[in-house]
Parts: sequence; C-alpha cells; structure tokens
Amino acid sequence: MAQAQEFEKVLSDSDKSVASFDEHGVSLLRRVQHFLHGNPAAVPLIVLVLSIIIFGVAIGGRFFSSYTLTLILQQIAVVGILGAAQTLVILTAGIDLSIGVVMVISAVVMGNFAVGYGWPAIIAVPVGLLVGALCGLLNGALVAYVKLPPFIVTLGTWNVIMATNFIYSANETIREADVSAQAPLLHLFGTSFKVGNAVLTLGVIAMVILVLVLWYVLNHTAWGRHVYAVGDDPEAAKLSGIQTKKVLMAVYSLAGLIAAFAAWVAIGRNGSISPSWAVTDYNLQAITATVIGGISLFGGRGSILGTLFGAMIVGVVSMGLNMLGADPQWKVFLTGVLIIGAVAIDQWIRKVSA
Amino acid sequence: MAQAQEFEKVLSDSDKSVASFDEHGVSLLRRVQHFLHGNPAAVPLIVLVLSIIIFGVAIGGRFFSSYTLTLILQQIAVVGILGAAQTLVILTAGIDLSIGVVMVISAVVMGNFAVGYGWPAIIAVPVGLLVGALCGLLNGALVAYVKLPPFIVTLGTWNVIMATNFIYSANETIREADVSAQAPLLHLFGTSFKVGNAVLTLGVIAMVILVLVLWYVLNHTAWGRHVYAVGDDPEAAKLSGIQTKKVLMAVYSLAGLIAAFAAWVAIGRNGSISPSWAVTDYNLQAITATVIGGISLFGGRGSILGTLFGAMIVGVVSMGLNMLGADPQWKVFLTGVLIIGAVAIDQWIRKVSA
Amino acid sequence: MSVQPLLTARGLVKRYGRVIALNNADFDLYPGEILAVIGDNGAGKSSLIKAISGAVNPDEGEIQLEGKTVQFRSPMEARDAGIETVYQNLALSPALSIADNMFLGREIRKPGIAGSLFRMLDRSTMEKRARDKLTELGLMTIQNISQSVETLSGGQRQGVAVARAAAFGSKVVIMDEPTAALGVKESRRVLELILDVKKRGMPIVLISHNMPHVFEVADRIHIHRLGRRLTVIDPKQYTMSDAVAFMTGAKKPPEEALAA
Amino acid sequence: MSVQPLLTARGLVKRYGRVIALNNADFDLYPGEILAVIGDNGAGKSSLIKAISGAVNPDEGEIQLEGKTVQFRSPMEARDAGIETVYQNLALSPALSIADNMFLGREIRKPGIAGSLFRMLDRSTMEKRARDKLTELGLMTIQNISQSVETLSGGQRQGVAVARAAAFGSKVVIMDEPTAALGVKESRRVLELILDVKKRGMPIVLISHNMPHVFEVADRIHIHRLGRRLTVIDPKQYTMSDAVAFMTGAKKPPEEALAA
Amino acid sequence: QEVGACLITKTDTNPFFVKMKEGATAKAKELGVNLKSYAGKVDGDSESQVAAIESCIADGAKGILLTASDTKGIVSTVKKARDAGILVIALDTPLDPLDAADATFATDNFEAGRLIGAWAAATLGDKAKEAKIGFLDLTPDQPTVDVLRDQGFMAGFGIDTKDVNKIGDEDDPRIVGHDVTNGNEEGGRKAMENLLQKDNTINVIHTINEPAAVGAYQALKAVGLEGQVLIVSVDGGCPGVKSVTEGVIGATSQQYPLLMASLGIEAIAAFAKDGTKPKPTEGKDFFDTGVNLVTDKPANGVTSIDTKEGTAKCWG
Ligand SMILES: Nc1ncnc2c1ncn2[C@@H]1O[C@H](COP(=O)(O)OP(=O)(O)OP(=O)(O)O)[C@@H](O)[C@H]1O
Ligand SMILES: Nc1ncnc2c1ncn2[C@@H]1O[C@H](COP(=O)(O)OP(=O)(O)OP(=O)(O)O)[C@@H](O)[C@H]1O
Ligand SMILES: OC[C@H]1O[C@](O)(CO)[C@@H](O)[C@@H]1O
Ligand SMILES: [Mg+2]
Ligand SMILES: [Mg+2]
Repeated sequence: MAQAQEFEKVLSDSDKSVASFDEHGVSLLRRVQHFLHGNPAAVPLIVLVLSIIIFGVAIGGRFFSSYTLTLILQQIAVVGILGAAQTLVILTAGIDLSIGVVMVISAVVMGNFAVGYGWPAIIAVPVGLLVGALCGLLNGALVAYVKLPPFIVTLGTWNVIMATNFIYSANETIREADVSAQAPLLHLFGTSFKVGNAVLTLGVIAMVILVLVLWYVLNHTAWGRHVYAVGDDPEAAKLSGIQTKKVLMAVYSLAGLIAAFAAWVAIGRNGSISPSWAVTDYNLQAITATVIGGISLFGGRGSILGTLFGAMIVGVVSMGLNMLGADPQWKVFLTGVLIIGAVAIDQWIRKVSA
Repeated sequence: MAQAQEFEKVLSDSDKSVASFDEHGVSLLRRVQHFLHGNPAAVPLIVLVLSIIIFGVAIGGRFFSSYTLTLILQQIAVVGILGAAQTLVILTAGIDLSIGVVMVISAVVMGNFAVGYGWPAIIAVPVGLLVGALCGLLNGALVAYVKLPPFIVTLGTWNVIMATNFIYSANETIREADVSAQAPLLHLFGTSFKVGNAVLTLGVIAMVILVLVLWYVLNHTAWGRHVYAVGDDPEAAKLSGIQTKKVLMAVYSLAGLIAAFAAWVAIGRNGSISPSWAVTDYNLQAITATVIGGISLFGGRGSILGTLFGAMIVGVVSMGLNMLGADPQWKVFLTGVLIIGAVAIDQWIRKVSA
Repeated sequence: MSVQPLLTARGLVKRYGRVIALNNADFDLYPGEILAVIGDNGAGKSSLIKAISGAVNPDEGEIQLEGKTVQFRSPMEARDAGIETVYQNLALSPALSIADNMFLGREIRKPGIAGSLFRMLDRSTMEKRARDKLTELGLMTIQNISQSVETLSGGQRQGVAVARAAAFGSKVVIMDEPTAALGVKESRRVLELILDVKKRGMPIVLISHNMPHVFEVADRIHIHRLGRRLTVIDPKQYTMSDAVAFMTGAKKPPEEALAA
Repeated sequence: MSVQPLLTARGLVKRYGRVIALNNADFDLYPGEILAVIGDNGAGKSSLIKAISGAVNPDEGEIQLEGKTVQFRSPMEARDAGIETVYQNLALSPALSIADNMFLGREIRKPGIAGSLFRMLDRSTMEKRARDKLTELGLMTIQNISQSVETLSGGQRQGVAVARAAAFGSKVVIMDEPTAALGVKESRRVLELILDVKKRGMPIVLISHNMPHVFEVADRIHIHRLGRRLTVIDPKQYTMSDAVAFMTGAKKPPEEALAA
Repeated sequence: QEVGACLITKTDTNPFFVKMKEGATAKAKELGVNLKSYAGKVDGDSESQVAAIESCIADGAKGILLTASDTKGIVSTVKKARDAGILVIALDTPLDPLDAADATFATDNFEAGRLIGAWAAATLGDKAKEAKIGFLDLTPDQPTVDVLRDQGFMAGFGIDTKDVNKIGDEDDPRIVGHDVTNGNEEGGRKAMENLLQKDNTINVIHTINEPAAVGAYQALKAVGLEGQVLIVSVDGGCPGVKSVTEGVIGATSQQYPLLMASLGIEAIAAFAKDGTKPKPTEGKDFFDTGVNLVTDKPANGVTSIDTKEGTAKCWG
C-alpha cells in the first residue's frame, strides 16, 4: 500500500474550531431579517395584518368589530381546510384538482346515508370520510404506481367524481330541515358560540386545530420530513431510501380524507347539502390560498401555516371589498390587483430579509 | 513549476477512438423504440390514432366520415391555438391562467372598434392583437421583473382582465348580423371550403400553420432553445448567459398575441362576439391539451406538436362520446376516464421505449 | 482466492436508447476488502453501482449477495439488505436541513411518550450527531447546522452525503467519487474513515479518479472500460502508470489479470 | 510587481442570513497569469468568483476590470465584458443536448437566407464543433452527441462545461474545480488546455483542491480562508505542504506573503 | 339613518341581471337607498351568494334582493338574514319553498314556459305529433325557474309532465333529450351540439333563456340546420326581440326585470320606514311582474304581442 502524499502530512496541525463570525452589535433590522429568514410563514402573516389595517382604516370601526372578523373566519373555514389538504399535495410537487368535488361527493354521501337511507349519523359520517379517503387513494395510486402526472390524474378523477356525484345524487338537494331532524350530528361544525361579540363556529376551531396538527406532523415527525423530501427532489428522496410511493399514496389519501372532513364542516355551514356545490370553484380558491401562503407549486418549500394566513388574506380582502360596497366587477378587478399585491409584498419582504 | 505526476505519462498512448457499439442486427422493436425515444411527440400521435380507431369501431362509418373528422378539427381550432400559446408559457415552467380572458377581451376590442366605433376592420384587428400582446406583456413583466410566481400573476391578471372585459363591454353581445354587415374581415377564419366531403375552415388551417411555425421556432432557432433552457433550469440558463428576463417577457407577450389571434379565429367560428365567452373554461381546456400532449408542467420538456395532438385527442373523445349518445353526466365520467387513459398509454409507450 | 465473494454480478447490461452504459459487466466484492473501481469518464462505473444498489434495473444479468440471487427494485431494498451507497449526484434533498438529510428515512425520535405516541423527532440529538459526524470529517466551516443543504458549498454537500453513508452502512458501503469535491483536509478524513470502516470488517467499494488515493487504500482495483470490467489488479503488483494505461486503453492487461 | 492587475476586488462582503460567505475578501488577477485559488470546503472560493462574475451581487466591496470599476448585474454582463466562467454546479440545462448547451446564447446560424432571414440553427456545424472540442478534452466515451446533458456521466458533464468556457473566453477564464469529476486522462487534457489558454495571453483563475495540479500550472496561489484572502504565495518559493498548512490554519503565513 | 340594501344576482354577465342592477341602482338613488350589489361567478355558484348575504348581515342592511342560484341550498342562509331582521325578497327566481323569502317578485315562469310551448305546438300544427324536441335547461340541480319553465313548456306543448316538480321523468318519445347550459351562450352552444349528435332531426328547441338560445342558434348554423328548427325562449331583452324579428328565435316570453328591481327597492324602502311587507298578487302566492309572448307569427289560441310592441317594452 502506498503512503499518503507528502503535503498531507501537515494536516494533523490544522485548525479544529468550527467557523463562526461575530454576532456582536447585530442591528435590529438584521435581527428581523434573520427571524423572517428562519420563519417564512411570518411573511404572509405580515401581509395579512397589513390588509386588515388597510381595510380597517378604509372602512372604519364596523370592519374591526369582532363580529366581522370572526365572520371572515367562518367564511374561510371550508376553503382553509381544503387548502390544508391541497398544501400536503403541493408539497409533494403535485396538485389535486379533484379536491373540491371529493368534498362535495363526501357531503352527498353523508347526507344520503343519514337522511336518505336513514342510517345513524354516527355511521354516515365515517362512511363519508371513507369515500373521501378512497377518492384520494385512487389519485395516489395513479400518481405513485402508474406514474401519471398529478395534474392529469386529478383532472380525470375530477370529471369522474363530478359525474358520479350528479348521477348518484340525482341532483337532489337535501334540505336543512331534514338534516336537522334526522341527523343533527351533520350540523356539528355549524354550532356557534359567542365570545363577547365574536361569533365562532366549531368549524373555525376545527380548521385551526387541523392546520396546527398538520404543521406539527410536517415539521416534527419523520413522515412530515419525507413529504418535503419527496416534493423537493423525488429522485434524491428515492435514492436516500424513502419509500416515495408510499408517501405519495398516504398524502393523496390523507388529502381526500381531509376534503371529506371539509364536507362535514361545509354541511354545518350551509345547513343543506347540495350536489351543485360542485359548481363553485373551491379548488381554485384552495390553491390560491396555498400559493399566497407561500407554498411553492414546485414542491418541497413552504409552511402550512402560510396556507392558513393565505386563506385569511383572501377572506379579508373579499369581505373588505364587500363592505366598501364595490361594484361586483370592480370587486373582481381589485381582487386581482390584491392577489398580485399580496404576493409582491411577500416577495419584497423575503428579498430584503434574504 | 512542478511536473505532471508520474502515472500521467502513459496517457499519450491512450485509445483515441470515440466509443461506439455494434448496431448490427438491431431488432425492429428496438428501432421503433429508438424512434419514439427521439420523437416524443409521436407518442400522443399514436394515442390519437388509437382513439380514432376505437371510436371508429364503436360507432362505425359515420365516425370515419371526413365530415365528422373535419368537424372535430373545427371544434378544436380555438383551443388548439390557445394551447399553442399555453405551451410556450409552460415550456418556461410557467403557466398562463389569463390566456382565455385575454382572448375574450381581444375579441371584444376587435368587435367594438369595428362595429361599435365603426373603424375599418383592417385597423380594428391589429388593435385587438395589440391588446392581447399588451396583456401578455403585463404578465411577462410581473413574472420576469417583479419575480412573482406565474400562477399568482396570471390568476391576478385573469381577474383584472375579466373585470375590465365586462366593464368595458357593458356585457353587450355584438350580433353576428352586425359583424357580417360592418366588418366581414372579422369572420375571415370562419370561411369554410370543401375538399370532397371534408369541410375545412381557414381557422383550422391557421391553427395547423401556427403550430408548425412555432415548432420550427422552438426547435430550429436560438430563441427557441433559450425558451427550453429557461424552463429547464432558470439558474443554469442565467449563468450560461441567457437573458432570462427578456426571454420570459417575449414568451408571455407572444402568448398574449397568439391568444388575440385565437380571438379572431373564435369570432369566425361563433359569428357573434360575446364578453360572456369569458365564463367558459378555455384555460383548463388549453392546459389539458398541452399536458395530454406531453408538455411537462415543470418546464423545458415536450414538443409543441404534442399539444396539437393533445387537442385533437380531446376533440375526438368528446365527439366520439357525443356520437355514441352518452348521457351528459356519463359523458363527463368517460371523459375523465379517457383523459387518464390517454396519458397512461402515453406513459406506457414511453416506458417500453425508454 | 477460496473465500466466497460477498457480492457478485454477472453479465450486467444496461441500455439507454442508443447508448449502452453496461455491456456485459461482471463484478466481485470480497468480505472485508476495499475494492476500488476506476475507469474513464463515462466508462459505466456509476451505472454499475446503481445497478448493484437498486437505483436502476439492469436489462440483463444477475446479482448475488452472500450467494443468494437478489433483485433490488429500489435503493430502499438494497439499504435494508445492508448496502449503503453515496451516489455521485449525492442524493440530498436541497431544501431540507443538514440533519434532516443525514437522518432521512431513519430519523431519531424523542424518548418517552413524545416519541412513541406523538412520534416527535428529536431535533437536538439529530443536530448534535450531525455536527459530530461532520466535525469528524473535518468539515468545520459549516457555520449553521440547521441551514438547508442547497446553501452549502459543493464540498460541504459531499461531506454530508459521505457522513450519512459511513454512519449507517451495515454490510457494504459503496462510495461513488466521495472526495471529488472535497478539500485536501476533508479528503484525507474520508480516506481515514474508509480505513476505519474496513477495520470494522465491512467491505467498501470506492469509485475514484484519484490514483494516489486509490493506490493508498485499495486491496484490489477493478478497472472498468467501455461498459465492462476489463480486469482486476492487485495494487501491490502494478503501478499507477499500469492502471492508468489499462483503463485508458494505452496498454492491454496481461492474460492472468483478466481472469482475476 | 509594477504591472497593473487586470481584475481586482477589494473588501467584498456577502452574507446569507446568518452565514457570512465573504468577509472582506480581496482579489487580484494579473495579465497572462494562471492564478490558483485554494482553500477549505466552504472557505468562500465559489462565492468569491460568483461575486466577480456577476452571478451574485456582493453586499459590499468594489470590483475593477482593467482599472475601471464595474458592477455586473448578471453573468451575461460579465460575459460581454470578456469574463467566461465554469461554475462549480456547471450551469448546464439538463434537458438540452450537448451541442445546444455548448452554444447556448451564441448559437451558430445556417449560412445564407436560412440563417439570416429564417434564423435557422446550423445543427450539424454545432454538433461537429462540439464533438471536436470534447475529443480535444479526451472525452471519447460520449456515444451520442445529440443526447441530453442529463444523461451524461458526472465527468462527461463537467467536460461539456469546461469545453464551453475554453472555447469562448476572451479576457479572463475562471474555472471553479474544473477537474473535480474528471478522470486521469480528461484532467490532464484540461490542464493542457489551461496552459494553452495562457499561451494565447489570457489569464486564468483556477479553483482546485488538487495540489499537484495547482503547483504544476499556477503562477501564483491565492489562499482563501474563512471568507477572506489569507495570503498569496509563489509556488516556486513554497511547497505544497506549506500551502496546505496555511489554508487549513495549521501554520500562519509569513508577514511578507500576507502583503502580496 | 341611511337605508342599506343589497342586490344579489346569479351572475353579472347575463344582460338580464345587468339591467336588473341598473334598474335597482336608479331606483335606489331616487329613494335615497344605499345599494350594494353582489353576484355569483357563474350561474349555479351558490357559495358566493352565501358569502354575499353574510356580508349584508354584517353590514347592517335593511333588505336583500336575491336571485338565487341554488334555490334550495340558499334557504338556511336566507333564514339567518331574516332572523337578523332583514327583509329578503326573491327576484326572478322563487326560493324552494317559496315562502322561505318574505316576498317574491317574479315572472310567472310556468306561464312563460306554457306560452312558448303552446305557441310551438300551434305553429307546428299536425306536425307537432312527430316533433323532435330538445330541452336546453339551466343547471344540474334543477332550480325553480328551470323546472317551472321546462315543465310549463311541456304543459303548453301537450306533453305529460309526470311529476311537475321534476325535469326528466317524462317518457314522451318526442323528447330527444335535456342538457344544461348554465344560462349562457357558450353553454347553449355546447348543449345544442350535444343534442344534435344524439339526433340531428331535432326540430323544436326549448331554451331556458336568450343567451342559451343565441348559443344554440350558433351551433345549428355551424351545421347548416338553422332553417329547420324552431327555437323558443324566455327573456324578451332587446337583442332577443330583434332575433325574433329576424326569425332566429320563433317566439320568446318577455319578462320585466326593471320592474322586479324597482318594486324590490320600493318594498325595502317601505319596510325600513314602517315595517310593512309587500303583498302577493291576487290569487297567486307571489307578486307577478307579468309576461308577454313576443312573436311576429301569432298562433291560434295563444295571446301574443308583435315585435314592435315587444321592442317598445324590451329592456336592453
Ligand atoms: N439516463 C441515461 N440516459 C442515457 N444515457 C445514460 C444515462 N445514464 C448514463 N448514461 C450513459 O451511460 C454511460 C455510462 O455512464 P456512467 O455515469 O455510468 O459513467 P461513469 O463511469 O460513472 O463516468 P464518470 O466517471 O464520469 O462518473 C455514459 O456514456 C452516459 O452518457
Ligand atoms: N445561498 C446560500 N445561502 C446560505 N449560505 C450559503 C449560500 N451559498 C453559500 N453559502 C455558504 O457560504 C459559505 C461559502 O461557500 P462557497 O460555496 O463559497 O465555498 P467554497 O469555498 O467554494 O467551498 P467548496 O470548496 O466546497 O466548493 C459556505 O459556508 C456555504 O454554506
Ligand atoms: O340563468 C337563468 C336566468 O336567466 C334569465 O332567464 C335571464 O336571462 C333569468 O330569468 C333566469 O333566472
Ligand atoms: Mg460516475
Ligand atoms: Mg466551491
């Protein structure tokens, strides 16, 4: 065996301390920058606070009333939950276009089982949740095993589930009165209670808890890190021994399950159950919340807390514009401007904090 | 100066021939594989042919009539053109959600100038094209210079342009009779002519020529290669000296211009001009065609010819299902199944040809 | 040699379209040895070890581990069988932190209920161990252990990948150019680490273009050329010049070496 | 030396969040010389040349090219000023072919109307020249010149990047570890190429961890440590051991060297 | 204190609702009412309407004018508004159940459908027996307007409607099929193309409204069948009446959105003043804003006005 080269002999004397630089006299600005650098979800939060302040100034006290502010939360609960599901999928560099209709069909199933077939609601709800999870599982299998692009898979299942929804439900709305009479459990998340002037629903609480739980899972469990790794660089994730297929299956199934949970919350909010909810573009709203919240559509980057703030930003803006009495078309116009504006501010804060 | 290390001295004798392997007796299968490997757009073409055959067998002669087949082309002309615009954007790893409404507002502008204000159509058309290009330029500037994610930018401009469209047009439809009387030039691309039984319109021809020209530009000019490079790895593109910002600006503007061109074709097809075209989801259709055609949503991969075939696949499937007399909801269902099926076959062919 | 090889491959073929990356390649790794694999750029070294470690499926050929035919369909399966690999492209997740990457797929959980029920990661332990491993490799310039891998310098990244494999290998460790981006000091540490692993009785496959390193640590040298194993030589019987001459086609290897 | 440096930098600072990649770094490159830059992994070598070539904007500091203060806002601007760079991460577009990559941004068009009016690329010429350049570097194992870069082996990729810079540099060529992934033969060719470029009168900055290579070709050696230039030494007056000792902090450089 | 009111329409792209908003805005200005308008994104988008009602509650509005997209689904939200003391008036489209709103100002939609059905049957004469009829309906969940007009048409044409509250349970062989249009042109065109693929001998088309009719005409024209098909519709907007003049549409039932809007604003103003609620038309359970059949080819036994009169009364 040959010997180490001559010049390598001196290495034994080399410096052994870990590199570090003076952090003395670091300015406040720089500290803020470091903080934002390490907490990317804080950025949409700042944008959120800014928009509340702007509308508050423009509209005055009425907007700041706890009634209004909590109403906004009620309005975004469903989109927020769907956004959380969408976030999981987008973190894996996928997208789930079917999430809105999965919610609708789950709601219809819950309603039909509980009201139509007269099963106890305590069983109808799990059945609905199961349907959602199965839809997700189908997406996951097609993405992970057949290796089709998520956009196509979920565009396809969107059509399939949408049609199934209308065929299965015969387009019939289940009335609120019938739900209340036969399956009040379905209205659970509509339960509201007052804290001072603020009106909160269990749906709002559920959304917040769900996001916090997912945040924990994504950041503090191995599985969560794997979700990020799969989205970041699937090839690298696979080579470092992550079972990317299983992760994808789990993510899509979980997204379906959460969508079904959103269905339960939506029943609480709307009272009745209508297959034609499918017309509303819940997907686009959920994706918008996700992207405004700073989740990269290319996967692997962003915090789910951002999605929550993203949904709130959208809610604040649309409520604010409503209360300003903007004309519908001008409202659309300003929504567009504000979407761009919110993300531009976000980007700018990130830049100065880089 | 030190000398080369001892063991490097032998290098002067090293083998200087370029590596190559026997290609003798290469089987037909392997040749087909090589062909598909080198011509990715051939894959959606095969899927297209397959679907024509399947529907032909199921429906019989009526489907194979040149009348039916050319009708399909007429139906997809607009989506095909929009898909071409979308392809450019997607190749840069972007997305243009606004492309559908850019088309609509361009159509409305052409119509208002020609019919409403009575300008000569020969001027109204360029004005409309300019409007489209300007919308694209706005998108491009926000993406390239403000560095916002394309999804957000075009979601924002989608809202803005949509609202502008309705406010500007006061939702008024310009009737076909008026267009014919005052600005027949706007109907140019509706001009149809028979070749045997086949009915072709200038719109169809325009779509095909447009795609071929773009194919040439993308594959045989420097600018085209830059478009791919920017989508492939923007960082690498920038480091290798490509002016990524200029490329992005050009791509989005061109996409806007093509959308405005689609407007002209759409006027030919529809006769009248209606601001409420904006409700149709032209975007999703264009994106679907693009993705079925094998363009990667992550940028940098795919051939624009694929988009053309992708649009045709969608057209064939929907016409086929119509002719089979499927119920509307079942049609939606089967469309979903077929979208997935088409891409699954595509993927499978790619795999065996890898 | 009468010892049974631990890992063997026979007649591996891998084609990519027109390109033939492996053209009937053979491979043998004996227990406890350091086997160097050398060859020109594009000779097929990485393809060979990818085939062995389950990262690509060879079109033809057979692989045996401890005498049993195996067919790894994923790197996960190879890892479970005890084969740990440092890939040339490193296989790190750019957006994740150093510690996350080091422990990817075998994270450490908090003790007690936090770990068992809530499956909470033990970040501080993971970060501490990561820091230790890197310090062992001499990678002292990493200022912030929680920074994402994409912000590391080229050499720091390689250090992370090497540290990971060394920490977890159980039967075989394969390293594809582990020192390519490393500095003098860091390379030396990796070589020491390799010898260390060998001392623990584990065989190592080392792909490298650095002849002094190869001749310093290798027990046998597998020379790869044009997609196949050209010959295997004993570094004590041949000089670096011989090895380079064989691998570049400047000289034909002698008959007996061919059979090795 | 009384000659004016061609390219200088003073007091460069670059921070990334908490990390300080450049901490008041200086730099000088003289006409016609080969300047090697060495240092530990993470010392800030790549950051330094990125700042010089416009790939990142330094937070503080000044850069002068031929005595005039310059501020490149993009690599494009640096390239237009004649500075050609091989980046450590290579900066290749994975999905494009070898020829497309080599000529990215300065494609060759067909002669005649096809080129001037229809702006048609001259693929065959580009492929031929690409093949020639690669052969010059000894990269003979590339079987299919139109294959995409992502399908190349690690070394083949590096060859493409080096060939590109060498072919197009006009005032300064900067190479960040150009031989890291290259084989013995291919590395040798790159060194020859570097000497060749120097003979044409163009100065070269070579970042490398390979001491024998550095001492073989460099006229001066810039030693980088902890984000700043520690010293510059003359390879004829110091040994490799000295250089390594300085860069790893094992020895302090002498006063006079510090001033160089 | 200023009286706040809201107008919530299905979309603000259908000219009908555009006019309705213009009418309401003008009246509100006149009476000093502070009007805010809302609209769904597309016909059928109920979630936007729910959010709009909630904003109105938060805003302290006195009254809401609502053209509901989902006539059953919106009921619980409407109840919240009424519980908050707000007067809710359904315009154009009755809620389901009808008394979920405080009042309804609308066209008698069943009558509107019956008129065009009867006219089509009379115009075809004997040929009505082997007619091939296509129905271009609204949205899949069968909102009240859709059911009323569709079933009204059948009643007028002489088709057994079976359950009069349900579209699609009929078995008359003359029916080629139903498809939904979302009440806009593009939807009308697609639905027409779909029905033609089923059977291209269709010769009668019932359309939910004039935008859908315009789309249907385009589809027919594209295949050169525009001369052979009788299109009937509901709305009576100025472009629609002009289309009747030109023979594009055979007959249309004219409705009066400006009236609905101004009556609605007046009712809210009155309610804000002294709490009076509007009364329904004598003998009906809603306030009928009237309907006229507009055609230049009057048919026996069906009252109609000609396009001249129709133009005089048309709304935009
Ligand atoms: N995915 C792929 N598609 C096409 N060709 C490929 C692919 N992967 C590898 N190749 C080709 O296979 C051959 C062998 O590549 P491999 O990476 O195994 O070489 P290597 O010996 O590891 O080279 P290096 O020393 O440069 O890393 C090369 O010619 C390469 O271009
Ligand atoms: N984008 C970034 N974000 C955060 N830290 C960074 C970034 N880029 C570089 N760094 C840090 O700056 C320091 C210097 O990195 P640089 O790449 O310049 O080192 P180097 O001397 O080229 O090392 P090597 O020899 O390994 O290539 C390293 O500690 C690295 O982690
Ligand atoms: O979309 C259906 C709606 O369209 C109209 O006919 C107006 O065109 C309304 O009366 C109806 O509610
Ligand atoms: Mg390799
Ligand atoms: Mg470096």
